[in-house]
Amino acid sequence: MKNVIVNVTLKTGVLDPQGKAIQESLNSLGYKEVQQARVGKSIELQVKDGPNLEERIKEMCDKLLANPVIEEYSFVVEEAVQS
Amino acid sequence: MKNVIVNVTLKTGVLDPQGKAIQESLNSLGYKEVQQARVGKSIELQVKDGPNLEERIKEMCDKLLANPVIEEYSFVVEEAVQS
Amino acid sequence: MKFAVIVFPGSNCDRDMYHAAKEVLQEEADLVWYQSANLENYDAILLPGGFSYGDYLRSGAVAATSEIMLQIKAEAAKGKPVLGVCNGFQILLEAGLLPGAMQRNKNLAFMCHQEPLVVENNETLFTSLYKQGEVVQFPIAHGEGNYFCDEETLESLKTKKQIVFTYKNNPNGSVADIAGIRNEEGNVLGMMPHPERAVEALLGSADGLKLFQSVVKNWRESYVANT
Amino acid sequence: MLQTHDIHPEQIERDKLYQEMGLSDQEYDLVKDILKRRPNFTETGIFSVMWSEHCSYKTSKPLLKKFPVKGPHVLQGPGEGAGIIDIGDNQAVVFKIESHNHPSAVEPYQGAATGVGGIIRDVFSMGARPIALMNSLRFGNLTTDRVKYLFTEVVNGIAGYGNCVGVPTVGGEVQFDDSYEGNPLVNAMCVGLINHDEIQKGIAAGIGNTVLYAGAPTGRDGIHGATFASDDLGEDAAKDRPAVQVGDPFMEKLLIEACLEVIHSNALVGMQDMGAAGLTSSASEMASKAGTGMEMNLDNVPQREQNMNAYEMMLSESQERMLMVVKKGREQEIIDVFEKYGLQAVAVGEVIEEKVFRIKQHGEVMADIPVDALADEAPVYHMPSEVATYYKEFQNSGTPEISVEDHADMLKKLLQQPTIASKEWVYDQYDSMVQTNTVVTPGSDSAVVRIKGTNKALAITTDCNSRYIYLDPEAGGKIAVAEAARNIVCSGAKPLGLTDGLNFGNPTNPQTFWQMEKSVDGMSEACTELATPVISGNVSLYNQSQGKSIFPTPIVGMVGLHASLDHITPSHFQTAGDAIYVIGE
Ligand SMILES: Nc1ncnc2c1ncn2[C@@H]1O[C@H](COP(=O)(O)OP(=O)(O)O)[C@@H](O)[C@H]1O
Repeated sequence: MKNVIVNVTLKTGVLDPQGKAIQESLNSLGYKEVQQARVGKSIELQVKDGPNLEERIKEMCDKLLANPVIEEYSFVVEEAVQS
Repeated sequence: MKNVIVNVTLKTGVLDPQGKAIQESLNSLGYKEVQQARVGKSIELQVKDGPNLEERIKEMCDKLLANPVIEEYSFVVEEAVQS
Repeated sequence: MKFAVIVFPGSNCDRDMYHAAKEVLQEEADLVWYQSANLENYDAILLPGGFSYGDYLRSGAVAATSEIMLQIKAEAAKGKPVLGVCNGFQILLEAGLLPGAMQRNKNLAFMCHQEPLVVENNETLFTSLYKQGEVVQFPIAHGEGNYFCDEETLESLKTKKQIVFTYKNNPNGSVADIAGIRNEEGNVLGMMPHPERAVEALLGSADGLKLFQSVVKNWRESYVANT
Repeated sequence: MLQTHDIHPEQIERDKLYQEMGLSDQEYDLVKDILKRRPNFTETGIFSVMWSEHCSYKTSKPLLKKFPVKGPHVLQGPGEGAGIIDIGDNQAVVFKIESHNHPSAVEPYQGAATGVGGIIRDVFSMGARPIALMNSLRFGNLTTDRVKYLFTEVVNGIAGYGNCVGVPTVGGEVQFDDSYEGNPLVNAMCVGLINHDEIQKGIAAGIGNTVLYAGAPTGRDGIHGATFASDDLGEDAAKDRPAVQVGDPFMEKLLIEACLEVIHSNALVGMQDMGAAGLTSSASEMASKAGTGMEMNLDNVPQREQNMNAYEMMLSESQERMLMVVKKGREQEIIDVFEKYGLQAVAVGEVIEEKVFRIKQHGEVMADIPVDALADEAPVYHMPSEVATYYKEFQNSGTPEISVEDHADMLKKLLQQPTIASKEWVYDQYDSMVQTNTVVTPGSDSAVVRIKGTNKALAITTDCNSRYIYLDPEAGGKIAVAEAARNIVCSGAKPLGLTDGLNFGNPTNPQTFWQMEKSVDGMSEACTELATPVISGNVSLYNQSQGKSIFPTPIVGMVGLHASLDHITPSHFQTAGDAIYVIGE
């Protein structure tokens, strides 16, 4: 079993209203040192091991997990810890 | 300048309807190897360097970025790449 | 004329769309469950609003990957009118039938009220009964109606006259005040405001009626022309 | 937190562990009398939730008896998921209000969202299609970050859930007052429409019939929420919860459609949602109402988490779950409908003749309790009542003289009060128009929703001025009902009946109980006078924080009928030049 962590972020240049709101809230809470905030998604998948794992993850991202018009993604594959 | 990446995830045991929908959708797209999906947020902050940086980030998470009732968080601090 | 109203898990304006087509417009219409569909026998396809698959991940994203989209693409390629409203528009974007993407409203809140729209292009099969530049009242009801596309796409939307409706007082931050766009061929329209909620004066506006009537009129004319 | 079921019955008695679950010494003794033995851990948990105020109404029952509940048009009074009133043409209107105050204080978004989900389930479990939602909210003054956060997130939660399930939120009310600072009130009301022949009841009839579980799997959500809801909101409330209930409106939407499809099958015998106290209350109530028993095998219950024990499963408050009783041999017809919507429906038990509620897990009997003991034999308390000190003082002080120097300025100040100011910020976030029936949208005194295929419409309002009720509970109670009726009448409709949401402080305080008693007296009198019976309601007690009680807040949710669409009147001015009249004193 593998743990895959997919990180989906907005492309540079795409406005991030949520990030902006967070930055402003942090500033108004007194954390003036925060210059920018951008919000992304992290999707953690538990995946049964198999051939072409990385390729298949890439497909999943292209087909569903990220929208190429506004988002880009990266992922890491880890050995799943048995629980 | 530092780059801080905050990862906010749901506590174990807390229902994640979004993750469930993603898992089912991946399964029905043919990616049957996906056993579970959990969705979290990643918030990338650009922060001016200063004293007690880590402590202040922790405060920001407790106060705003994560909801302690249902979420937990972790973060990493990186040197910001000048762009 | 026979309309198919596509019902995805989580669609919630399906009955409203059906009511508009069937009871108000008095045309034939069916609610078509996304799994059991054969769309060949319909003259037009309506993708209603709602929260297909809970709008989880991204609004419209999961529905856009469902098998019925292949049929919808095939029927659209034949030139059949396809109208996506609200979540239906989001699905069309996610499925690549229309260019661009949706983001959360700029104030990050869901909003529901009547909005004045400008008919930017009345030379479409959906708007031919409106006057060019006419201002109409349609309800909006969305949290993610902030239309985004890059500059290049926007230029092309403009030159190809694909922008069909704009907001008079842009409520959500959409690029170029865009409220509704069509595809290059002109038979696929996606819009965030709800024409099916604006077909009876009792409910505040009947300005949406002409949209449906345009579709019927144009279909009749081309149908008559073809047979 | 007690978790393990290995704790022995002797130890529960010796260490008084039942107290931690909310049972008093007397109640524990009563349980022993009923069982003729000591209850085990799971059974103690079951009794404690079923005998909590939330499920048993043990302190409010004597008061609720005062409400007039009958009327020529009442098809179903209090007792089922929701009440029902006939509106002619074989149609009826179904409605109820419900509170979700304490969960909303801890996790405002999910608390409010699951409150909406719960009240919608109450309505569609009767077989009705939910057609409108209302909400009645109370917060502290908007001066602290915490209150602003609660207010914002509660509204978000209501919007997030209601918008997604596709039931329009057509109105409500918001009041801000310091008394709600630590203990906000979140009451949601749902109105549904039904044909007479579609009315379902939550009964487990027919020995041998199958008990089906449908919807979301069970997790360790909100365990002990029902007793939690009946306790003071302590400082450490946030730590109190093993896992907060999270709502899944998408699942609920699918459940609505599936349930409204299965009611057309005569294989279905009874249906009830799993609300507070989850499996425990739904199963035992269904059996108790039918005069039967029920045996359930927990191994068959869909589970979201591993190694859940019987106590956890019986008390779980996971959302979006339904329990059904189906004719033996015809389970598959029902299961197929749920499968069409991608939902799980599985057989988990059987209706039995012996009137016991028997729970098995891993081949062992984990609970064996006489059914009626849980539902009908719950203790009832007649609390002592004492006229509130502040009230006596008010009565003895003369009427104060009020003088206003600058009326225009005073008017401006009043209009700036958040309680009086426009609530557009709130209701703009609600989809108030989905289902295309909303004739009068939020912003008027009553919302109006037409009934397709007829010339009729329903008027809906929620009202309660808790300040009046605090000052004089009896007069205030009358005023609340009268205001609701006026709002209905002003829209052009005739009041049909009401649902009440009784939100009060600690009932063991005699002065608080007096407030409850008097306001119920006032409401009852007004209901009788106006011929608007109470057909459903909800009680939420122990609304206080740090020893300070909320204002008494018995909310009235009223529904009226427009006989014609021709005379629907919104409350705003229509055209410049129209004459303005004042009617009344
Ligand atoms: N929580 C709410 N949800 C939906 N609508 C609301 C809510 N609160 C207020 N409204 C709407 O705003 C209008 C004014 O609210 P409010 O000032 O509280 O009521 P009232 O006029 O009864 O004093 C009403 O039409 C009501 O329906």
